[in-house]
Order: sequence, then C-alpha cells, then structure tokens
Amino acid sequence: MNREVKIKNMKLAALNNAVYIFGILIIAVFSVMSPYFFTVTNATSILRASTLMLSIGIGMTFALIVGELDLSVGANCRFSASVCALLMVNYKWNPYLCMIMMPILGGLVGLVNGILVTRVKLNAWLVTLSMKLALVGIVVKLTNTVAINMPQEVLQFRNFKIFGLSSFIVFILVVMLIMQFVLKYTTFGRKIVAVGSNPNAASKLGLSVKNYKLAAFTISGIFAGLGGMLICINLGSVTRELGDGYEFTAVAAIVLGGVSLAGGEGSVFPKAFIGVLILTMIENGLTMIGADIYVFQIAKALIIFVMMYIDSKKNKI
Amino acid sequence: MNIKEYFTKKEKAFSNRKDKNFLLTSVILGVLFLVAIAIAKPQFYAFRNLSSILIQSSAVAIMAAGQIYVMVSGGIDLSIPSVMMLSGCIGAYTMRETENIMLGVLAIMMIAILLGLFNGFSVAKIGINPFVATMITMIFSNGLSLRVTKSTSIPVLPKFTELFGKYYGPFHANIIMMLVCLIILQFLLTKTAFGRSIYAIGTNEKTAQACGIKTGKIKIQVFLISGIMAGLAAIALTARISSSSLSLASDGTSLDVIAAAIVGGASIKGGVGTVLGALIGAFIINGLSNLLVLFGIDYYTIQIIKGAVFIFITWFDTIRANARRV
Amino acid sequence: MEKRMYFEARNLHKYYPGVHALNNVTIVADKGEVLGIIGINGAGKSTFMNALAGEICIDKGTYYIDGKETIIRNQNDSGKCRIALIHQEAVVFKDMTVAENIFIYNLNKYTKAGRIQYKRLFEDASKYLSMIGADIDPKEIVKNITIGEKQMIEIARALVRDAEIVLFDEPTSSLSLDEKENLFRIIGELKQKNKIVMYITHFIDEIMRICDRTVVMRDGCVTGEFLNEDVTTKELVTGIAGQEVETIVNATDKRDKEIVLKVENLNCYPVVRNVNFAVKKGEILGLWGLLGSGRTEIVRNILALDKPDSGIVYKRNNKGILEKISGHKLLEECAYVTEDRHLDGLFMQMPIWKNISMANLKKFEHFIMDEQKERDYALQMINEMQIKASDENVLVETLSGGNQQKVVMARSIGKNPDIFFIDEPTRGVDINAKSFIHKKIVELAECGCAIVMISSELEENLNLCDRVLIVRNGEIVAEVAKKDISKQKLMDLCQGIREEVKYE
Amino acid sequence: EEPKEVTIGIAWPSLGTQAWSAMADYLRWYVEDYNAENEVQVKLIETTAGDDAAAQETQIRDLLNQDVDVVVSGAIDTTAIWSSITETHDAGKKFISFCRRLTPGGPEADSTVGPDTYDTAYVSVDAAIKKMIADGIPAEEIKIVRVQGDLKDQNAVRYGEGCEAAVKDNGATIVADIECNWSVETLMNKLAPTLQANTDANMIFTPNEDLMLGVQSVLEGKELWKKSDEEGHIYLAAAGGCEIGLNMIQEGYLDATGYENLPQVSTNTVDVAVKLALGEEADDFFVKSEPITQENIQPLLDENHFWVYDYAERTK
Ligand SMILES: Nc1ncnc2c1ncn2[C@@H]1O[C@H](COP(=O)(O)OP(=O)(O)OP(=O)(O)O)[C@@H](O)[C@H]1O
Ligand SMILES: Nc1ncnc2c1ncn2[C@@H]1O[C@H](COP(=O)(O)OP(=O)(O)OP(=O)(O)O)[C@@H](O)[C@H]1O
Ligand SMILES: [Mg+2]
Ligand SMILES: [Mg+2]
Repeated sequence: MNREVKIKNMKLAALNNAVYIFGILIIAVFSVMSPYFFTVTNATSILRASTLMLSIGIGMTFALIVGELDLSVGANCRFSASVCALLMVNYKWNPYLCMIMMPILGGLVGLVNGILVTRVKLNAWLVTLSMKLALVGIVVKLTNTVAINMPQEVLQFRNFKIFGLSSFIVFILVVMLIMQFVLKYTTFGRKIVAVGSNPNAASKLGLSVKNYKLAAFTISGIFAGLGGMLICINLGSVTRELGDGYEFTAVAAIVLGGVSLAGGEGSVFPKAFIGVLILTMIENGLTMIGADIYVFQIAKALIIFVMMYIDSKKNKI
Repeated sequence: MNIKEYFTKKEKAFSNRKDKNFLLTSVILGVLFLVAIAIAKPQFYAFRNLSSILIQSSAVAIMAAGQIYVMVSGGIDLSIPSVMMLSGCIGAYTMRETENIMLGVLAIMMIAILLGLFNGFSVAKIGINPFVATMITMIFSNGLSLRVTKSTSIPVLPKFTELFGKYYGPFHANIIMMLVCLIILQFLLTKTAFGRSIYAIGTNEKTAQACGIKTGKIKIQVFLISGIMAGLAAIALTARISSSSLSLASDGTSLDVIAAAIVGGASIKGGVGTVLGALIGAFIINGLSNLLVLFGIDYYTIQIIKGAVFIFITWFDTIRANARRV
Repeated sequence: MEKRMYFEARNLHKYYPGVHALNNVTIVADKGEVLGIIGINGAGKSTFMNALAGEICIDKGTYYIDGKETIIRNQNDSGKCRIALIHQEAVVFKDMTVAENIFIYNLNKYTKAGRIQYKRLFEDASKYLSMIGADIDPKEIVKNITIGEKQMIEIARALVRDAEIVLFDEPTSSLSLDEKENLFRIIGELKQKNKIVMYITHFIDEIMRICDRTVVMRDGCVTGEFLNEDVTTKELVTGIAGQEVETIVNATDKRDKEIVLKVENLNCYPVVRNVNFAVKKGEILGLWGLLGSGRTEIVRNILALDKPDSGIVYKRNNKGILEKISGHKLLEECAYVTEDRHLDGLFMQMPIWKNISMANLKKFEHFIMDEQKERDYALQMINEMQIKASDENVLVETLSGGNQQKVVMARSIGKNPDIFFIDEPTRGVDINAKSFIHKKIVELAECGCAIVMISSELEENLNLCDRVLIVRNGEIVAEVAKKDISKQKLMDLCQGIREEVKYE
Repeated sequence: EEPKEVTIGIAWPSLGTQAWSAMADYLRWYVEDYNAENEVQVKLIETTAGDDAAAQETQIRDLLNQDVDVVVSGAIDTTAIWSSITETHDAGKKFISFCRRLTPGGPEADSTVGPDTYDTAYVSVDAAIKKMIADGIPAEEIKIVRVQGDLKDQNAVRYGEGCEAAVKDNGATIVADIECNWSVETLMNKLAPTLQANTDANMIFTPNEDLMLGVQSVLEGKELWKKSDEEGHIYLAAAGGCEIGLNMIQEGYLDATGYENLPQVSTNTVDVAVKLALGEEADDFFVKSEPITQENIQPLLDENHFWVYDYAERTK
C-alpha cells in the first residue's frame, strides 16, 4: 500500500513541475529539429522577443492574482506609447521625460479601470473591453495611424549593452525580479495575494478589498505602459497593430505558467516568466524550422492544448 | 455627529421603494431618449433602417445567445466567432466542390458541432480552464480557416443564398432564423430542467454536482449549443454575404459577442443572464452604431462613444442591483 | 448609578428587508466572564457578534466599553476596542502560509527595510500556536490543513491582537473531540486572564460546562438570561425552544433485510483504504471516526465526486438483484447532504425555492418547469422545517447558518431516495430543528430507505444508528451492532484504544 | 439649367492605416475643390465597417436606403461584395470597387479604381534584384525572405504574389515566408529566428515600409544593418513610398520601394463616380506603380513628386 502512495506522490510531483518538464521538452525537440535553436544568439533573440509580453504579463499577473482580468492592456500599451511618442516627436518634449511618462500614463488608464470596477462597481470584463475600444479609437484619432519614429535618445538604449544583452532586456528582467520581491516579501504584496485568495475573508478582516484591487489594476496599467516603452526602444517606433490581441496572449501565457485565473495563486517569477518564455519559444522554434505559415497557428494551438492537457492531470490524481 | 440621528436615518432606508423608483426613471429616460432620436433623426425609425439593424444584429445575436449559455454555466467561449468562420469556410468549400447545398449545410453544422464538443470535452472532461480551452480552439480554427481558404474567399451557391439570405415577406431570412433560435434557446434556458441545471452549475458547480446534476454532461451540452449557434450564425452570414472568407469574423465580432452578452446582463462569474438579454445587447450595440452613423460620426469616434455607453449601461444595471439590495 | 459593566451593548437594532434581526437587544458582560448566547436558528446571535466585530453596522443602539460610549462601524473600530471574532466558518486565506494568516494585520511589524522577515514571522507564529496547544507547522499552506486547524489560526489571530473581548460563533461545530477539549482549555485560560468571552452554541452541555451566564435569544430579542449555577439543563431547553423537546430514538428493529448497496475494495490513496461494507434496506448505518479520519472521502469516492483509485459499488436494481453501478449514476438516484454548505451544499445566490427543488428537477418538469408546484413545495418545507424566512423568494445567502442547513436537508428529503448519504445532518441546527430532522431520518428509514450517516455527534450515533462502522485513517476497523453501541465503546474504538474487531 | 447633385456613398473597410486615411482625406479634399469648380455638386456619405464583411454588407444597404447615386466600396471580402453589387444594380445604382479587384465569376463592378498592389511589389522587388545582379550576385544565389502582411487581406496577398512573380522572372528564390498580420512586433519576433535558420538569405521584402522598422531593429541586433555600399549589406525592398521608406532610401539602407500614387486613386474615383452617375460609361482605372531606388529618388524629391510630404503639410 505504501508503494501506491509513493507512486501517487511521484506522479503528483512530476505533474506539479509539468511546465518545466514541458519547457525542457520543447527545447530538446526544437534543438534536434534545427541546429540554430540551441544557441546563445537565439537565446538572446528569444529573450528580446519576449520583453513586451513579459512586461504585460507581469502586470496581468497582479490583476489575475487579485482575481480580476484586465483586457485593456494591449490597447493601453499602444495608447500610452502613442500619446507620449506624439508629445516627444511632434511637440518636442524631452524624450527621457516622455519615456517615463509612458508607464505613468498607462497607470492612469489602469487607475480609471480600477475606479470603475471597484468604486462604481462595474463588471471588470466590460469595463476593460470598453476601455480597449475607446483607447484604440483615441489613438487612431490622435495619430492618424502614421507610425511615429523615435529620436536617437530613445534608440541608444537598444545599443547600450549589459552582459551582451541590450539594456532594456536587462531592465525588464530586473523589474521582474523586483515585482516578484514585492509580491512575495512586502506587506503590500501579501495583502494583494490575501485579497485574491479569499475576498470575502479579506473584507471580513477589514482589509480594503477595493483598494488592493484598484492597486492591481493600476499596476497592470503601469506595466502595459512600460511594455509600450520597451517596444519603443526595441522597435524604434510606434506603429499600428501594436499590442493588438496581447491581452489574450498574455493571459494564455501566464496561465500556462501556472498563474490561476481564480485568483490568489501565482508568481511573477518563475510562473509568469516561464509561461511567457515557453510561448515565445514555441513561436521562435516553429519559425526557425520553417513551419508553413498555413499550419503555424494550428501547430501552436495543438502544442498549447497538449500542455494544458498534461497540466490538468494534476487535479485529477 | 450624533450617533442616534445617524442610525435613525438608516432605519427607514430599507424598502423596495428604490427599486420601483429606479425602474420608473430608467423607463422614462429610455422613452425620452427614443423621442429625442425621433425628433433629431426620424430616418432612424424608417422600416428599412430598423430592419437593417435587425439584419445586422442577427448573427451577433445568435452567437451571443450561445455565449449566454456558456456564461450562465460559469464559463466563457472565446472561440465562437472563429468557429463560425471556420465552419462557414469549410461549408462554402464543400458546396463549391460538391455543388450540393445540403452537404454544405451539413459540413457547416458538423464542424461547428465538432468544435463545440471539443470545447466541451476540454473543459468538462479534461478540466482545462474554459478561457484557455476555447482560446486554443480559437487559434486552431483561425489557423485551419487560413489553410482551407488559402486566404481567398469562396463563393457559396446561389441557391443557398436564396434559401437563407433572402426576404420572406418583409422579413429577411436572417431575422427569422434569429427569432426562432432565440425563442427556442430562451425557452430551454428558463423553462426546463436543463436550463435550471445550467444556472445551478454557474452558481455553484460543486453543489450542483452533489445534487446529482451531471455537471460534466451539461457543460458539454452547453458548449455544444454554443457551437451549434456558431454554425447557425455561419449559415446566416455566409448566405447573407454569399461567400465565406477569413473576414467573416473580425476582432470586432468577438468583442461584440461578449459585449452583447454582458450588456444584456450576463456575468462572467456565472449564474445570471438570459437569452433575451443577449438579444437586447446585440440590438443596443448595432442600433447605437447605426444611429451614430446617421449622425455622420466617424468610425473611430463611434468606438469611443460605444465604450462609454457600455460602461454607462452596466452602471445603470449596478444601480438597479444595489437598489434591490437596500 | 449602578456599577457599569466593562462591556455593554444597549438597545441594538438591526433591520434587514423583512426581518428585524436585532430588536432592542441589550447584552452586557464583565471581565473574567464567559457569556453563553443560545437560541433558535435565525434568532440574531451571529448578527449580534458580527455587529461587535464591525462586519455589519447596526441601525440603532449604543455600545459602552469601560463606561465610555463607543461607535463600532467597521473592523478598524472593532479592532481598536480590542474585540476579536472567531467565525463559524474559519476566515482564512487558502493560498498563504499559516503564519501569514495569523499575522495578516501585523505584517508591517515584521517588515524591515520593506522586506518581510519570514524567519521571525515563523518563529513568532510557532510561539502563539504552541500557546494554544496547536501543533501546526507555520510554514504550511492553509489549503492543506483541516478545519479545526484553521480555527486555531483564528484563535491565534485573536491572541496576537491581544483582544479583550473574544467572540466565538459556534466554534465546535467542526472540531474533533480533542480539539474541542483544547478549545475549552483555551477559553478557561482567557477567563483566567480576565478577558471577556462570548460564546454561541446550540449545545446545552457546552453552555453548562464553560459558561458563567447565558443569554437566550429568539427572533431578534433577548428572551431570557440565566446564571448557570441556578439553572438546570431542562429549564434551559424549554427556555430556548419554548417547549420541551423530545429525543428521537430509532427503536425499530430491522434485521435480516436485503442489501441495497454494497461497496467493495474502495481505495483512494492515501485517504481511503480498502473499504468494504454493505447497507441494508431501512437501515441507518453510522460512520464514526475522528475528524479527518476519511469518512467524508469514503462517501465522496462512492459517489465518484472524487476519483477512486479502485473499487466497485453495487446497488439493488428493480428486480432485486445487486448490480454494479457507476458513481455518477448512483449520485443521481440517491440523495447526498454534504458537510460544508458553503462549499457544496447550497446555491447561495438563489432563492430558497430553487434550492429546494434542485436535486429533484425531473419531478417538477412537466414539459416545462412547473414553478408554482416548486414554490408550493418550498413553502411546505419552510413550514415543516420551521425555516425562518419571510417567503420562499428569500436568497439563501441571507439566511442564518442553521436555516441554511435546514434548506439543504429539505432538498434531500424531498427527493425521497432509496439511499441517503448524510454528512453532518445537524451541524449548526437548533434543538427544535434537530429533533425534527432526526424524526425525518427515522421516518425515511422506516419507509425502507437505506441511510448512511456521518455524524460527529455521539448522541446522534447512539440514538439513530442501527449499526456503526468505525473509520480510522481511511480504513474501516470495526463494526458495532446496535445493541453494543455505547458512548465509551465508540470513543475508544475510534481512537484505537480498544482492540479492532475486523469487519468481514 | 439647374446644377445637378451627385451623391456618392462610400463604404470604407476600415481607416486604421495611413494609406486608407490618406485616400479618404484626398477624396474629401478633391470633392471640395470639385464642387467649387463644377456645376455638378458632389455629396459624400461615408461609413466604415471595421474590417467586418457582414457589417459592410449592411452598411451598403444603409447607403442605398439613403438613396445614393453611386456606391464606392473598398471590399473587405471580394466575393462577399457580390450580393451588395447585385443589390446596388437592382436599385438602379452604380457600383465602383475601390482599391480592390473583385473575384471573377460574379456580378461585375461598373468600374474598378485603385493602385495595383501586385504591380507595386513587382516593380520594387524587380528593381532590387536587378541591382543585386548588377552588384555581381548571380541570380541563383539571391535568397529572399518574403514578409506577408495579413493573409486575410486580399491586397496584402497580392503584394506577396507580386513579389513571387518578380522573384521567379529573375531566377531568384524565396527561402522563407513570414506572416506577421501587419504587426511589427510579430515580424521582429519571427524574423530573428528565420534569419538564423537561413544564413544565406540576402534580401528581405516587406509589403509596407513600417515593417522595415522591425527589420531594422532585428538587423541592428545582428549588426547587419548596413548601407548599400557597405560590406554585409542585406538587400531590402518594400512597398508604399511613404516617409519612412523614402528616408531609408535617402540614408542608403533601403534599396527599392514601390511608389503608389494614392491621391490619384481618390481623384479618379470621384471623376468616375460622377461620370457613372450622369449616365456615361467609365473604364477601370489602375494607378501604375513605379520603383523608387537610391538612383532615381533625388530628382523626384526635387520635383515634389511624393504625396506624403504634401499630406503631412495639409494635415498639420
Ligand atoms: N444579509 C442579510 N440580509 C437579510 N437578512 C439577513 C441577512 N443576514 C441575516 N439576516 C437575517 O437575520 C436573521 C438573524 O440571522 P443570524 O445569522 O443572526 O441568526 P443566528 O441566530 O446566528 O442563527 P443560526 O443559529 O442559524 O446561526 C435571520 O432571519 C436572517 O435571515
Ligand atoms: N484532496 C485531498 N488531498 C489530500 N488529502 C486530503 C484531501 N481531502 C482531504 N484530505 C485529508 O484526508 C483526511 C480525511 O478527511 P475527511 O474530511 O474525509 O475526514 P472526515 O472523517 O470526514 O472528517 P469530518 O468530520 O471533518 O468530515 C484528512 O486528513 C484530510 O486532511
Ligand atoms: Mg449564526
Ligand atoms: Mg467529513
């Protein structure tokens, strides 16, 4: 009988680490299929490709942990980046100031979302969906959909390297660790987890559920704006389609990594990070082996499905 | 502050008065709004215009009805528009190859049902979160439609259009299809044990299970229904625009389907919502766009206004809920 | 002027739609006193405590603490008055560690340079936990601990806050015997330390044992107050129930009846091990064991609510032959009362009538749902069960704890099943209703229904069961026939003091 | 004689890109000028469908309800539009297909006006390949990474086809395809691995110039962002002729782009519409594209050939 218990525990342990196992599997498969996959250059380019989604994912993790969903992040990213870029390019504001303003503006949008959800007590999906509509509308009106090119001050961050990585990649990785610290080691972070874990209990104990939710929305907005900033550096311009559909991809990525949609459970590092990384790797690997563009999405869907299938097994044991 | 005064005020606070007042205000506001339109833009009420709004709402309303089922059961189906697109494309493809309408319709419904079942199994049997499960289906269907159509558009047979995309008397076939679907679905949801079970699952799945309700089976059925609705919407749409292509479902469509359901009173958390609400939601969305176009407002401004109006409507809904709750 | 007590709540009023939940309630208590509060379901006991804890705000009335008029409008006010409430359902955060749960208010104090010092936190948590005699690892995630342990967290939380007034809302309803003893010891210590303890319960013996004074409530009013020295159990019962309460005993003898349900080799490691038993027609079979012994899991595995690793279940079919049956099918045909009404017992956001008909939808479906019939049936049950609600449209979430339990029972009884699984049938139910529920159970058995009952109340097992199976660590270790059932025997067996009598 | 009035109803697919909003603006400006100079007065009614074919179908019906003389539509789905054409004709009105060649086999538009995206891509890629051959790279060693805009978008698909035709005609090869949904981030994320896997690729084609920004970012990361005359230059061809592309050509990075004279599309549309409304015959009208390269750009700049600068000036 003890043997059965042991086997069961082993299975559970394996399934609890399914993401990592799956990640290694993906690396192995793609490495076999393409000699260029398992190289330092490619690792760098995967990291670089994941920066925007990582930033949005960090913010989204806070929203999910507190038990809400922010569907405006993609539009918010485009909005904050566009507005600040306009100020920078057309109105000649200080580029550094404008860069810093991007996350701030994003945070403001998040704050509005949060106020509508917590104070006016509206459904978060609808609020953030409406916000998405409105923000895209505003951006199109403001920019006339012309791409805005960044000045040299912004671009220099791309060429400035730390440990062989562009500075903005290092920056987001450091920010990621800081946010994980906030979540794990500060009173604020723990109370966010508490609110998401059991909002009823939180309000019974006198934690201000509203305020922590508001904070989570604001953080989610800030990181959407930060994503805009990173893409400005990475890309050197703000173009149309920026952030389009990123809300869903980001949710998929971090849920893949193990952040719970029900709230309370999750971490920025490693969970959200791993999720984003795996999704980026799938895309990178498929591109590298030259997957037919017509089957690209089908393959992606199947890979995610297999992964969620394995993941679901752990709840059944 | 005098504590006693503070509390005596509250003593009188409870009653249903607020609810009644609220209903009255919203009805008056609504009527005023409609009258204002009648004065400013009488064209809005032209029969052709109203019928055109109805036609445009029909596909969204049909899909939103499916979405309502999923949402009442506590899930979400992001894949409805993509399934609609895929089944439409495969249907048109079949029709082109076989020259047979029945086979085409069959293909559409088969694909829609298959994908609905797939969603259902992923959620109910495998236990994948509905958000992610349907997203997988969404990506998959988008990819497969691309593969099938090779990004061209495929015309459907003229007879198909005649059957499902023409006027019967003053009513467009789409409108008739929408009304039939909605009546049946509304009936199923509110008047039968099956419908009651769906509400039960959305309110508390574990309790429903302990009550002996077959939650797994019902969830599969719910996703099946949303799949079928996607298929029916595909028939309505492909017949109306007489072809199938990747442009059947735009980003806007998926938002509209979810927004119609929520504006109509459903909640992501499950347990509330009616098919009728979805219909009204679809009308509001399309009627609003139509009205704003009549005023000559451009597309992107309409998007901004739309966002604001959605928020306003749910806000009204919240006030009502609060009024009920004292 | 007479000497003021340390704590006074005078003339409290609280209105809910259709209910005057607190009607001119005056309750006072002095330091070093354990005050019992007792009364039928829906009397307003929890409302009173929630008001003190600041979770709800009363509509009228005044509090005096230490002679000073005080306002309590929210949890902060309440915290400042050093009032702590131990809830009926433990209020904890399932994704966080035990230590974090205990110090959730005081995390700041453990923060140095913005960083929580977990080491110090865990050390202090162990200190408090050992103070109340709870053996819990402070690093454990709360998801993984038992209900009793969760309650310990709440008590520790009250200690951390150094509360002067400690409120307990039906704390023993999900505690094991040891845990109960431990709780009484803690209450004794609190009393020693000159704190005020207020204690809600439906168990008269607990009141008699630990309280100094008892307040009886009914329909929002205080209807009586006794000094425990001067009162007998019987007087108290009549005071609460308004009449004498009969003790229901299952007297009929139903041996040699046919087997209707048979479980073979049920395993779900590690909580259920090799379970074999059979239930006969018209029999009330008790499952008795310590808390966490796996009784609930056995039933859940039989009904396939959890996935068993192995095991076969047989049920008697129409032709009278035992036939293999799947858990899902069985669940449809039988009735099941779960132990945790919040988790899986009720549809909180639905009205009473929908809750009551939910297990039984087919019965009310004649092509369409017959809503009138459903409502009529619900009203009938509301009357019979004395559910305190103005009508059948009341949302279940606004009912008091005991009344919610009655709704759960009403639903299952209405299904009129052949086989009935009941997990803690009378948890949180007042003495009147308890007697009624017992009567119903016996009636069902007399009608030929096979009943599998899990109850942590000894009396219930003694009075109702035809046979008791003893569960220890997920295994059935002994079987006690009706004639052998005694308090001592059950106690000893479940703790493994007596020798095991293997069931064959 | 009374001045006549012509009502043109326009069903835009969406105005979410610079090209489309520019065409819309030029059309409106031209109508103003036109009304000032001519007796016939043109009135515009516009709708936008947000890339939703079904919405477009309803909007065209709405336009007909408002009694327009001519329907101008940039079809979202070039087959779905058939039913709208039939309906337009049934109502006795005229139909102009704007910027889209319709799928053959159904009812035909009375006129089609637009740039030819196939041609745009063709001339650009052709110019770039010719330059490579002139630089001494044999045709069979020319390996091209082709970026596809959005495979759901007919015009985008035709860019791809134009590119392919030019490649074939010159004897070069396409080694990899990237679909990016017009999203620069997606392009970036896919281009890096593609280049890694195809180290011999020496030319990249993007169907618009915004996407070149993503190419720039990726190439800079690999230290391959070189001017044409530098060692290790990867040849680049684009389509559009907007500011970004023109700048890149002047700086010497971009080798060729196909210039689309969009204002001409707009002005011709109005002319054709008026003709049709007055009962005259009108032919199809395609604005031919021309290749812009580092050699020929300067004189064109001098003679103010490019509309983007004019447009920027007017929308300031
Ligand atoms: N939020 C609410 N809305 C409406 N009515 C409520 C609400 N909360 C409690 N009530 C009503 O107030 C009355 C008192 O409830 P309370 O919970 O205090 O009873 P109780 O004495 O604790 O009963 P029990 O022994 O069953 O726990 C009940 O009739 C209940 O239905
Ligand atoms: N999902 C689970 N995974 C692992 N262990 C579990 C799980 N659920 C319960 N347990 C453990 O299994 C044991 C049996 O719990 P169970 O609730 O069945 O006890 P019980 O005898 O029914 O007690 P109660 O009186 O609380 O109902 C406990 O130790 C519990 O902690
Ligand atoms: Mg209570
Ligand atoms: Mg139990």
